[in-house]
Amino acid sequence: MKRRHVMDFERPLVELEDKLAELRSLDLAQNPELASEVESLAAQIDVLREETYASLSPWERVQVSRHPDRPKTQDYVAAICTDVIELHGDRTFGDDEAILAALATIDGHRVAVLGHRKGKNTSENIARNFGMVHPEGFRKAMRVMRLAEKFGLPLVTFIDTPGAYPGIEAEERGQAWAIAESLSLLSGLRVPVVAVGIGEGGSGGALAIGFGDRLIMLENAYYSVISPEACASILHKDAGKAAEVASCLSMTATDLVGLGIADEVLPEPAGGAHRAPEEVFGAVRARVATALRELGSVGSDELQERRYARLRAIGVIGSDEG
Amino acid sequence: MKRRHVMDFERPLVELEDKLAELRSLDLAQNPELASEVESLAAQIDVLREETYASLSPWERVQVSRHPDRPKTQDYVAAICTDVIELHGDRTFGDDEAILAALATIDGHRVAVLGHRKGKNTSENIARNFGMVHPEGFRKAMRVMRLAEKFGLPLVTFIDTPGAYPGIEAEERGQAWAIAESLSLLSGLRVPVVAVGIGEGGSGGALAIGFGDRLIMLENAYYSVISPEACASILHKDAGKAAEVASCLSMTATDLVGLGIADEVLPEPAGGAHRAPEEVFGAVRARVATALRELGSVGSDELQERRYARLRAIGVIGSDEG
Amino acid sequence: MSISDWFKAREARRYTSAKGAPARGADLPDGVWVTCDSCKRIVYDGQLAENFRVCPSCGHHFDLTAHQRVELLADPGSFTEFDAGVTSTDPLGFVAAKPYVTSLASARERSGLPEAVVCGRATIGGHPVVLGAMDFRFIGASMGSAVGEKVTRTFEVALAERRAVVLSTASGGARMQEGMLSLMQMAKTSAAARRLAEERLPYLSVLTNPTMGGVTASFAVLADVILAEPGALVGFAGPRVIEQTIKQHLPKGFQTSEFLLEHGMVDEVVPRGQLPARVTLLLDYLVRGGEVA
Amino acid sequence: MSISDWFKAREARRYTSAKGAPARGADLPDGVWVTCDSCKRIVYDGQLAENFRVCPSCGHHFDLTAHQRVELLADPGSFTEFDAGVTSTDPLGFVAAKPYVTSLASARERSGLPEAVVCGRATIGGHPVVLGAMDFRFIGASMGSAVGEKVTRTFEVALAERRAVVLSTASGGARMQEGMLSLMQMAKTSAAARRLAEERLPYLSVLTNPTMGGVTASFAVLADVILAEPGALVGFAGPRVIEQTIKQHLPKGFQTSEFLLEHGMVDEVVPRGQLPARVTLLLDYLVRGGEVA
Ligand SMILES: [Zn+2]
Ligand SMILES: [Zn+2]
Repeated sequence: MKRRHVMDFERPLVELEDKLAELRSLDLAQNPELASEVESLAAQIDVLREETYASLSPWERVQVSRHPDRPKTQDYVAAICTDVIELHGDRTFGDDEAILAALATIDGHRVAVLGHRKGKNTSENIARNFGMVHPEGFRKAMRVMRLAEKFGLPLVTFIDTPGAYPGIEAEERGQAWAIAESLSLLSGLRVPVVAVGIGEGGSGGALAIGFGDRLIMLENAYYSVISPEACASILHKDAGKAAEVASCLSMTATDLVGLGIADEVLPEPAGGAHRAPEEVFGAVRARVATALRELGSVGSDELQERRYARLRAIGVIGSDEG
Repeated sequence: MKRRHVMDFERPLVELEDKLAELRSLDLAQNPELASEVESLAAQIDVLREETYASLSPWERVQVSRHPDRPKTQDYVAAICTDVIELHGDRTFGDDEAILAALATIDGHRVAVLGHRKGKNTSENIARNFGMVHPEGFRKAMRVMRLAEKFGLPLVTFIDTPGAYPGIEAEERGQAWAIAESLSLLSGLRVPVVAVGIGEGGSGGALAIGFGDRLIMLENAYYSVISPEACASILHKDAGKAAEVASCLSMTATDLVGLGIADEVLPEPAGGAHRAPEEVFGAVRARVATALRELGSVGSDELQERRYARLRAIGVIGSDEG
Repeated sequence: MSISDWFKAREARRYTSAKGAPARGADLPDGVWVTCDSCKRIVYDGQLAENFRVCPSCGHHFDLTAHQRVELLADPGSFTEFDAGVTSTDPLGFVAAKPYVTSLASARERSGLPEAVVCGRATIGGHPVVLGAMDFRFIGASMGSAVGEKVTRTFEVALAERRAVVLSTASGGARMQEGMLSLMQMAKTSAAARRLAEERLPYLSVLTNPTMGGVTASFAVLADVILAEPGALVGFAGPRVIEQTIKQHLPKGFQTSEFLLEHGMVDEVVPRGQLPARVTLLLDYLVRGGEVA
Repeated sequence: MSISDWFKAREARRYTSAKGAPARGADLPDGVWVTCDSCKRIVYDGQLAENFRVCPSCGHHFDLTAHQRVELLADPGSFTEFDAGVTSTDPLGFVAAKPYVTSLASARERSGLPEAVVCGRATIGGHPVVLGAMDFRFIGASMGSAVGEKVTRTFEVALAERRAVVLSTASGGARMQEGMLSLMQMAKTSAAARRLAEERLPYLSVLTNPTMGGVTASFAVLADVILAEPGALVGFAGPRVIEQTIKQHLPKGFQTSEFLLEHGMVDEVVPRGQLPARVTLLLDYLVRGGEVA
């Protein structure tokens, strides 16, 4: 059996759940009292879970966003898209599996889909570099953005990466150039762009495909200028202070709405998206479809103006101007 | 002293020239008769050279086009351009030295320049891969084509390559894709394009930057669908029959004008361009400047239509149509 | 079109589609056995025909003729050829080893085709397209003036009639017997493909075994989405030329469709049986765009 | 502007340009000696100043302040700063190790600048431009809301007034103390750069030591022509992060300008003394385009 991934903060909860499972596996027919106790325990657990997940700290949310069982881009595509055709390659160097690119249909809307793609096991994660994209991945994404624009297909992106890969070859092949060009292209794309933060939103590698006319954030997805660990090791010289730093970085879904960067927080079931993925898929499908419907009625010049204005407004500055 | 490169067909001529040089190095003050003989020999040599070069076979012209002393793209740029700024890199993989890309001024015309770049010695030739371009070279060229188009700079290209490099890495990085995209881009470029065949015009690697609104061919430059050697080894299973095949391939400057592909043949001095490069530079500068002036007055829509019509007309077909 | 529909359609057309000569090994009466080039097993030809000429043992894709390609891709009865009369001449009077005119004559006789590409109007999954298919039996489906002209017209007809283009490619490269006239067809076809692209009309290419040289390096890879059949050899320089240049053997699988997929050059490797459905679905996306279904 | 003109102009402005604090080592009276970071030789500061702050022994390019950059590039007397009042606040109330407000205050004090970038109208070789220069002394010239806003306005002013943009970059990356507000400046500045490009107005960037992270991965490399100073460190991920990830030492010269040139990422590595002439000549080409001289 696959070893379960238990996050620190949910350990008490998981211990109770295990106990409950054990009790439920017993034959309680002869013991109706115990049976009612079991149900009472179950109810207590539900309350505890609700409470735990209602008040997660930013750092705890980061843990949830990285949970290995958390639904990934490919799960969303499988669940909410039909008629999927995956597209491959950047036409210049390779096919980066850390980016999923496809033509797909969501609730009757024909779209192009882009997403960071993590693996579900070690071998997949090696092939997909744990969702950390190389320049050719961003270039594949750009190719598909241009294709989408050419044929009037709206773009739906799923954000889930620890960050763009920091490696020698990535630098050699122009990681910064690829990200910058993707930002530029995405900012000016003449089709609607709906971005969904489903897990990790690690810095420039996330942003390269991670903004548009709508940004929908799952409750436990994060989006950050830098990973809390890296931030802590720079500012505190101590990666162990990640939890503390996470609270400063304004990186949760709710923070992003507050900053005017994201449009809405999509609630997750208590326990995180992986506890009830179908529920989350349904909600994402509905929200994306709504966004596509709303944006579908906007002309492409107007769409461009609005997207620019949206970006333009982000930032908080002081001013000594007269 | 650098060893001279003597082509087979010019051997008798070179032997006479050597003799003449030897005679001229003698002190002939006491021997006026010999002095007049020397001058007579010089005149004979001139006649022989004229005759030899007036009737070169296609294969002999190929030899001239490959002569190591023949002026190369960088020589033309140095001689006929001012204010040269070389531009580097494809922004995705590397900087292929087999392509020279620059902003430059020719006779007052601000232009972008592209050319295949061979080396002048072994180490240069290794760095420049003997003028055989990899995909990143064509992608550098495309980047500069787009830059030229964006800022309304006409494009001047110099064709001099044995062909695109046939190697594992070139195939891995999409040699065919790079050439095809370059053909497409060049065909639709909204600025004037003047191409000059200065040496070897080897197949797709030449064509990728080797056509436009004008094609000026130096008298001994060739342009061919395949190298005579490769053609001979395919059709005759004998690369030694290259001379014979060269006569079939319609690859000389004159042939190209006859086929409606090139606009004009630019005569070379007897002995080839390397015998009097300044003369050739002057002629190329003048012809390119004239072409730029003529094309400068054409609107960009009209330019596009004419370039398409020009390409469209190339080919000879039979027709059983009613 | 589902695979079983295809079967039915194929059956219906078996005795009516007389135009295209059958592929190598297929010009034998039903009931004859052929040897698979790849696994060397003996395959019943009838079974091969039922299986889109894909070896039932190893999945090797046998060559198809241009008309078999059309039959595979076009909706039944929808294909109308045009420009069948555009043919090669011998503009250079080319003779090396043997006269070009002789090569042309024997190609015509062997293939039953006037030229190496067949082009026409058709529908695929109901979408109006211009469909072109190249036939390797015709001087290696090399591109001379006539092939370049027909491919160019394919793009031009599509542009004029606002159709999509679907091209099934196979080629040894430029047709050297037409010298520079052949090389220039690369620029001409690429220019035509660009005009189609500027009008945002879709172009899909299907790279089949082998697609090399000047055809790969021009219109074949300028498609919006590039599909390739499994195991097809696709590239610019031929393997032998590369081996001679680098003086070493090429890695296994070099220049195959699968190699190209890994190196980012094609969108998908599609087994032949799935091609009609794949092309149809792609056209659904690219023809209709963001229009809500 | 010739080098000797630059000397003269520099002399003329030496005692009038009070706004920008001098670079590290330069805030000493004339006649003081400084040690070269690279060759460790002792250099006379006056000589360094005459030499564009390039070490006369080894060619090492000393850091320049934003105002020294402006002085280097702009035609004498042509620069008029705008938006000097756009400054960083502390929107997140960020405290880690020390409060962001403290970092800001000390950066302001040390650099004498309100923010990490200085922007203004100027002419370069007579061409009207908007010129921006980043100053590494100000929290590593990291990009927060204010830097993002000023860079965005740089592009917008240029667009409105049909000027070219010249940006001299230096940065440690995004300013983490402003969290996601900083990250989004990458998209915002890139969007503004794109608008300039769509109007075909030229944009040149000069990458100086160091330019990393979110600044490299946004507006810095979206220029039409990218120049870099010799030996500048330029990249996305910092060398230490990469070493930690790959668990091995980086090759010598990794992420230097010269490395980037070889890998096709920059157009030219230009020694500082040649920068004004180079930028002028590039503007001649890109501003005037194909107009005959
Ligand atoms: Zn088989
Ligand atoms: Zn030094």
